[in-house]
Amino acid sequence: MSEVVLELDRVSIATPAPAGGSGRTLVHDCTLQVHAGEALGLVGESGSGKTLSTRAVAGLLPEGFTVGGTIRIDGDDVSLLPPARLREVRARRLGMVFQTPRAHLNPFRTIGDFMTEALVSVAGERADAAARRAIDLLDEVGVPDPSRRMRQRPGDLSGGLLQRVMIAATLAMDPRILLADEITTALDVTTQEEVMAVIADLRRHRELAMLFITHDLPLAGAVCDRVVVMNQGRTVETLPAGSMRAEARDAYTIRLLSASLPAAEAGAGTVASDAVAGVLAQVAPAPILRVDGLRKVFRVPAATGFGHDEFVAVDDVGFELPQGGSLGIVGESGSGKSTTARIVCGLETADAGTVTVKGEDWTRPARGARGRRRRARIAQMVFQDPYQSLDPRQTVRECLTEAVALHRPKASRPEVTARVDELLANVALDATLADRHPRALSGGQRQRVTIARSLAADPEILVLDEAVSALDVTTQVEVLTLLDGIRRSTGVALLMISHDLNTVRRLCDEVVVMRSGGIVEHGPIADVLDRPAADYTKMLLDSIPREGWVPRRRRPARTGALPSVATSATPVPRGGTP
Amino acid sequence: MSVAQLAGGRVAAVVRKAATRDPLVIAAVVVVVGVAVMAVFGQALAPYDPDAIYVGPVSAPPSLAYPFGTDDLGRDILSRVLAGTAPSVIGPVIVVVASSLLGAALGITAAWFGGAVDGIASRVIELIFAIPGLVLAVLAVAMFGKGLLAPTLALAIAYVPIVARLIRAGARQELGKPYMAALHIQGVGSAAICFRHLVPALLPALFAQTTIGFGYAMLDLAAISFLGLGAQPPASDWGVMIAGGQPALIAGAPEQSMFPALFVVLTVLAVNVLGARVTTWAERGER
Amino acid sequence: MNAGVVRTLAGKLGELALTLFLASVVIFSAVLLTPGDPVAALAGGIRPTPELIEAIRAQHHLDDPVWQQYLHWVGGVLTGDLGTSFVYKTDVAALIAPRIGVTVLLVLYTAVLIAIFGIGSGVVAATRGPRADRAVLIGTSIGMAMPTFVVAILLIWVFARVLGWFPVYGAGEGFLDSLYHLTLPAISLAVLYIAFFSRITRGAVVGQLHAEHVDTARVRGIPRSQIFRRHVFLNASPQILAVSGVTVAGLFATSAIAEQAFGIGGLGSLLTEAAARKDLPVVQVISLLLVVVFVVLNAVADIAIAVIDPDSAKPRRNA
Amino acid sequence: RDDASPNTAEPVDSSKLVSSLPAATGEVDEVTWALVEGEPSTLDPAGDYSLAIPNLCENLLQISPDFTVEPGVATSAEWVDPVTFVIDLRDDVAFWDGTPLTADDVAFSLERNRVETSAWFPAFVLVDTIEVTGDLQVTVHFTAPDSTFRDAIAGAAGAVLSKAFVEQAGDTFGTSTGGVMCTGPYVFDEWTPGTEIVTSANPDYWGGAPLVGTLTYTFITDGATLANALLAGEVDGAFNVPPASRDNFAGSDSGRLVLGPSTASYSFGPTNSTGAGADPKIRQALSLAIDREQFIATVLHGLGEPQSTFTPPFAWAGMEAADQYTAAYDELAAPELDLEQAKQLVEESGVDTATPLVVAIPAGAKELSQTAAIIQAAGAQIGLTIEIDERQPTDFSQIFFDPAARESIDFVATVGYLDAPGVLGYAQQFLLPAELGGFFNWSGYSNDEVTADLQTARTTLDPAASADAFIAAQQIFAPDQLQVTLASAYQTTFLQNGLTGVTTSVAVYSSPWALHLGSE
Ligand SMILES: Nc1ncnc2c1ncn2[C@@H]1O[C@H](COP(=O)(O)OP(=O)(O)OP(=O)(O)O)[C@@H](O)[C@H]1O
Ligand SMILES: Nc1ncnc2c1ncn2[C@@H]1O[C@H](COP(=O)(O)OP(=O)(O)OP(=O)(O)O)[C@@H](O)[C@H]1O
Ligand SMILES: [Mg+2]
Ligand SMILES: [Mg+2]
Repeated sequence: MSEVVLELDRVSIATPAPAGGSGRTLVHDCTLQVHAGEALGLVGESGSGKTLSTRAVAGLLPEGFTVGGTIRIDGDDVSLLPPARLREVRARRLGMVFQTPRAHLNPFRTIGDFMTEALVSVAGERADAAARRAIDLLDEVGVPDPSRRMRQRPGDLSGGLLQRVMIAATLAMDPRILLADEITTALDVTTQEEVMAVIADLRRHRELAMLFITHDLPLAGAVCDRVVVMNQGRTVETLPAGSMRAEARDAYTIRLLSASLPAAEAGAGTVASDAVAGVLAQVAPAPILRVDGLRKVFRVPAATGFGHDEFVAVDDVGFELPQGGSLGIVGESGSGKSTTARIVCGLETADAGTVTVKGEDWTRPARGARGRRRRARIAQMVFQDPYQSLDPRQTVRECLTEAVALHRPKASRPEVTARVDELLANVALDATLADRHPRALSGGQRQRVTIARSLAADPEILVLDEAVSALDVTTQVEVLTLLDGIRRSTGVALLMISHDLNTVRRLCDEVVVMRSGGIVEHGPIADVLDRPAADYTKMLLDSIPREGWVPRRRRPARTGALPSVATSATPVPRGGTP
Repeated sequence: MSVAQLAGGRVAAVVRKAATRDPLVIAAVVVVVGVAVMAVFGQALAPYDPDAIYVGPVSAPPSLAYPFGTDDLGRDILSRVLAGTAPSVIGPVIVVVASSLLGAALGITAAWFGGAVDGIASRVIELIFAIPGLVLAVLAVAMFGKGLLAPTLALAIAYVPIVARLIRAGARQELGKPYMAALHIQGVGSAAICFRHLVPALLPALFAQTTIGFGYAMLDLAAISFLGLGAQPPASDWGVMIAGGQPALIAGAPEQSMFPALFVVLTVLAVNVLGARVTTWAERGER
Repeated sequence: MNAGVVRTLAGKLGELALTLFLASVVIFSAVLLTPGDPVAALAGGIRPTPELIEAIRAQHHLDDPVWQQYLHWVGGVLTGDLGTSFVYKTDVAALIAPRIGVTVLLVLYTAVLIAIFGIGSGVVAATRGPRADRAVLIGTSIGMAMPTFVVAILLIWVFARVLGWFPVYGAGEGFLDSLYHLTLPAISLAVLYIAFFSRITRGAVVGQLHAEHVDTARVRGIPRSQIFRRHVFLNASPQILAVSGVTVAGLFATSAIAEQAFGIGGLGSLLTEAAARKDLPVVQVISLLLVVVFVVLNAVADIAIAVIDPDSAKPRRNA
Repeated sequence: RDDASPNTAEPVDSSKLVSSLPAATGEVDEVTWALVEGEPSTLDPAGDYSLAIPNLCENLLQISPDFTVEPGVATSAEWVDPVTFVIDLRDDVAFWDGTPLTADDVAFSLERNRVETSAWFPAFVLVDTIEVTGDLQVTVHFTAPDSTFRDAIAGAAGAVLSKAFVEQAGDTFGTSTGGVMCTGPYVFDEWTPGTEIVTSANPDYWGGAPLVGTLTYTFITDGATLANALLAGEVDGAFNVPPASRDNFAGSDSGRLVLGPSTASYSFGPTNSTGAGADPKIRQALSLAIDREQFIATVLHGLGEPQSTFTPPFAWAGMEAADQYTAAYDELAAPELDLEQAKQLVEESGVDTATPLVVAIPAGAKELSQTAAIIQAAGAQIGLTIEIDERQPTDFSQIFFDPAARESIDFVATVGYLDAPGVLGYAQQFLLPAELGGFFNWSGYSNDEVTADLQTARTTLDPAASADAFIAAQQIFAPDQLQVTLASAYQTTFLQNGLTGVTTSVAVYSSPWALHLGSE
């Protein structure tokens, strides 16, 4: 076997010790080796210690954290190196790329400054030479028009581009190994594919080793040579990527593998289809929700600095949601999915088009609390971030009591309590959690609370805006299963928004594919996902990592009229060409 | 549960929590409570009539009979400091209570309605903000003459934008959170959203700002009295006493200025410490 | 110049003009709201005869409609005719002009002290470990509770009675002598703000020290001092700048306290004196001047922030 | 803290008072003088009082430090018959701009003060006409003899201005932009409002050029600041320095505190013809309730002495009939402390003690604010509630000419002084009916005998006879305490070591006090 560029040997990490005590050990035993030119995947569910271990390698642990065991970079034991030398070793041999490139780039400095900083101050290159090299590197990772980008600041670039800039910058010092911590989690599938393709190219050309951290097993399987599984601060197993399903021995690994949603297995989706078919057979075809020619235009400050530009977020969108049915809206980030959902729920007013619910015109938001309450009994919404969706000052019980009392003003106190308990049971939440505040709950538990709250009104439509995207895979599956169960038992219609096709496939009968505000394709889920008509849908599907998946560069990076930061986690509206 | 109860309950809980963990907070609470007691019972606690002259020798140093000494008219400084607590504290209290209420109302209104309302409210806020508090107070004195009333009201107005900006920003942020949209979708009434969710969310920030504002108001009002524009001698206002003790200070009898000054500093310090801690605890609680 | 800065600049100019206009209306209306007849003040000190009253009313346009009086006043201010002092009976401009210099010098001196010691101690607190942090925290807590005038009289006491290193009266003559004379006043003004800036700086720097982009710089092996300069301090500076405009403008008002305590004939002491003597024309002009200073300094600070942080100029999406 | 108490209030031996310091012999480039009274609103001698004015604008006669009247710009100013007064001028006097002083200028200056709105009008009430009777002679014709006129023109009523300049300057005369044009030993150079007034030696002064090259006045009203400035040597001297800093001054290594005789006195008097203040019994009661020794010790730190009536003894110190006045003064009842009698007087007066009495004081004067506190405490001891109304200088001066401003107050407390010799100044203003010159007779005091005697005293040119008339009146009015006189205050002067030559008595208000200033 070729030489080892990075080795972690029984590494443990502990929090700072309080006076007289010892710190909490967060990582117990992390052992792994990355060979030259190899891509090693590090997988495991959230909180298993992947990030901490990587940060220990890069010397980025928070102050006071202690590291046990041995870390070797290119054979050098980092604990034995003098600080100056260690900094040098890290700077020259490691490249690190982070999950959120926007947060990891100084927003006040230009891309050029970022690219050349290390070249000048660590490698001692002259400024003009460094700038030329930076341009070459940007070009290499496929950043179009690199010399112009050099003068721009991170705020002017999309997330996908920024991630490339990050990668390009790490290449400046010609490192031996790339540490990549969830570098595509915040990107949508198509962008993820782009970035992964760039990395694959680089690794081929430069013989770059990579430690690739992710909780997305299919992705790890597709891009890595070997995969290390981590559980509760320990590395439990190392598997060859290609055959991990077959060779997995550890119970945890097996659970992890089965929890992920295998996309490629056609027919495995639509868990609900049988039941729904049954329901559908009985109901009249009259749709409960009907959306027609919806259009929404936002005014955004013009790029020139003066006046405003119009930005069309939703353009002529129309669909129907049958009673008890389920419709998914998919599309890349910024395609107008959320805006559509918000209009349906009356959080935004459409500029044109109609929203009809049970024959009633809902295009305008309801006036007054009573009107809103009446609509609330028909349509409810669940948001992406469960923590932000709950008032942090209310306990679970207070929150649910408020919701129940609102819709049953005449109910006595015991009746309300009984209903709250029923709701808790509906979402399979332990009653002991009811007196906790949201901060004391896990993400999955929080999302259950928000679902329970939305059920308090006994709605007929449930709008789910990326309701599971923020959760880790295992939890995602739990919540989706829960939603499916609720749908069966209550007959509520689901309008499900997601950029993740697998989620939609799991729950929906029909799907709408959106791009740049408009509808690209529309039809029954099986038709659209298995026999896509539109190129865009095909591309979306191809971008989903699966076994044997090879990321490809499909299109030039977006520099045109599309919103340039559409892929950021928190979209900053911007119109026109930057 | 009313907002006041809610606020009171929360603040009390947070203070309790803070005090048990932090001796500094206990000290601050002791000072604040002490000052409050002095403000209410100061006159009664005073060993001598605070305004009576020649109760002791003139400009005497501290002694058992006159723990803080006497001033240039033979008045007992301790008695005057005690009696001066109420006038020295009431002004700042009025300033912060009035500015907090007005500022919060303005900030919430601006954030809640947005659009033109926000535009107008923001203009008003910017306008008042552009006139420094001291200048507004001095202007008020020039208009209505000396005394504490005009500067107190002027400062109350001058402090409004500080609160309003803070609350407006906080309210906008809070209103932007999905849980507000969730409440809306639920059909919760506007008043309920505002008073049961929005206001409680803003209370810690408001409380912190109130304590900071109290300190600044106290310093500003004392400064106005020091400049001779506020409370007038022979009032036993702390600022007046500090100013009045200056000649004695230069003559080598610092107690006439220094004891009231000490009380100003201690009060502000204690309130600031409390405010800072409550903010920290509230922030930690939120996370 | 980038678009953000241009937009900030244009927006600021508009806001500036509007705020100044509104402020001038507010300040002007002070005369109208003041109880009592301005004639009495204008006649000040002599028994006014009916003819005199008539003359005064005519001379000061007191019989014109209010809006005309306002236009007259604003027009005067814009053309350098600042009105006549009730007390001194001279041109307000003549009263103000010789005093501006010393106040500006005092404020600048104070600002420099604040910048050096406030920002300096904030950086120390943020970067030199928990002990330094604790020490600075205690210092700033006390500093934040120290009224300017208490510091002033303490300094006078110490330097007049004990040390005698610095003068405790007057503004001196010539630049160096003025600096020497203004040292104690500047210190007394600065203490409160040093504490304030120390806190702000510490918060901003700590916030940036843990920012993720600083981690990036660290992995890349950028030297510490360079990281601090180019990534931590630079990024913390908008927060510091944001309070700088307000502070420096506020110093022009609070300088009154130091000027009074140290017997300096500056703008602030003129303002208090004029207020005490109900010399409204003087108070109005100085108030307006301070508002102008405030608005301009704040705009400058905002523009500086926009240069450093182009995003600050962009409205944020709030839903 | 030093062991020696910082609060010395030891009485001063009044025979050690100094009227002036020995004349200087050496030149000094620059002297900075602090004006405690603050910045003048004008340098026009008819407009405001300021200690800067006497060095700039001379009066016709000079008042020497011992308060005797001497020739000055006028070589002689004498009565030639009972209603004719002739003023002869020196022939070597010139204004700063070089134009010689003429009788025209003098007549103009006198006429300028002879208008009803002038503060100096009372001096001219008996004047019939003012006539230029020669290049250097002015003759004043009277409707009746006036025993006070000669002394009056030694004060600011006799200030000499340049006619041409005043007429040309118009409204701006006396202001910082207009300036003044006089004949005094110092020339007005520049007035930076709020900062300083700069004057310089008049090389052509008829009495010889002063030794100080530039005399600059700064304005420091705050007692503590003034003490700092003087002790730190930032300012070379000041009059009326705060008694509160007596010890600091006494202990100074760099300068000295000089005490001189003065006509200044602390007093308070009624402002209305109705209400408790107008009741002599209440005034007597308050007088009996205030301990003068304690007052002098606390407020004046020992730098003053008790005074029995409002006319201060130094007012007549330089007059011919001084002995007569002194004898009569000594016979007056000295103020005493008697709370029992005071309470009884309050009871007798029958006033409603529930209504508070308001005493007005000017804002910012520490001594008067202490005085008010003492009056308040005295009132409390005899069952009277007294409130203090601090008024701004402009509002306060309003009290003296606007009845409306007096309405809400019962007493006004002031420090008064007479800037020129003469005993009638206060008596006329407090006791005569308003139309006869009783400008400050707000309580409506009216006693025909007193009126007649005072009129006689004024219109009798024979000093002894005039004194007799005044003394007769004084015996009647003194017990009524039209002003409750609390104490007379010494003239206080602080001067840096090395400097000398200034006047240190109350004569500074009307004589060129810096004429002999210079180094020792
Ligand atoms: N600064 C910290 N202080 C205390 N605990 C921490 C800190 N950082 C991480 N932890 C804890 O250490 C554990 C491992 O965290 P780590 O971030 O390495 O997980 P991860 O595997 O990267 O998870 P994810 O997939 O969510 O990124 C978690 O339980 C986390 O709560
Ligand atoms: N209030 C607003 N003001 C301006 N632009 C907006 C506003 N709301 C949304 N947009 C823009 O409209 C476009 C569509 O936004 P929307 O949130 O509907 O996208 P999405 O499909 O939900 O994307 P994601 O998957 O990132 O949530 C985006 O480019 C967004 O920046
Ligand atoms: Mg992680
Ligand atoms: Mg969305």
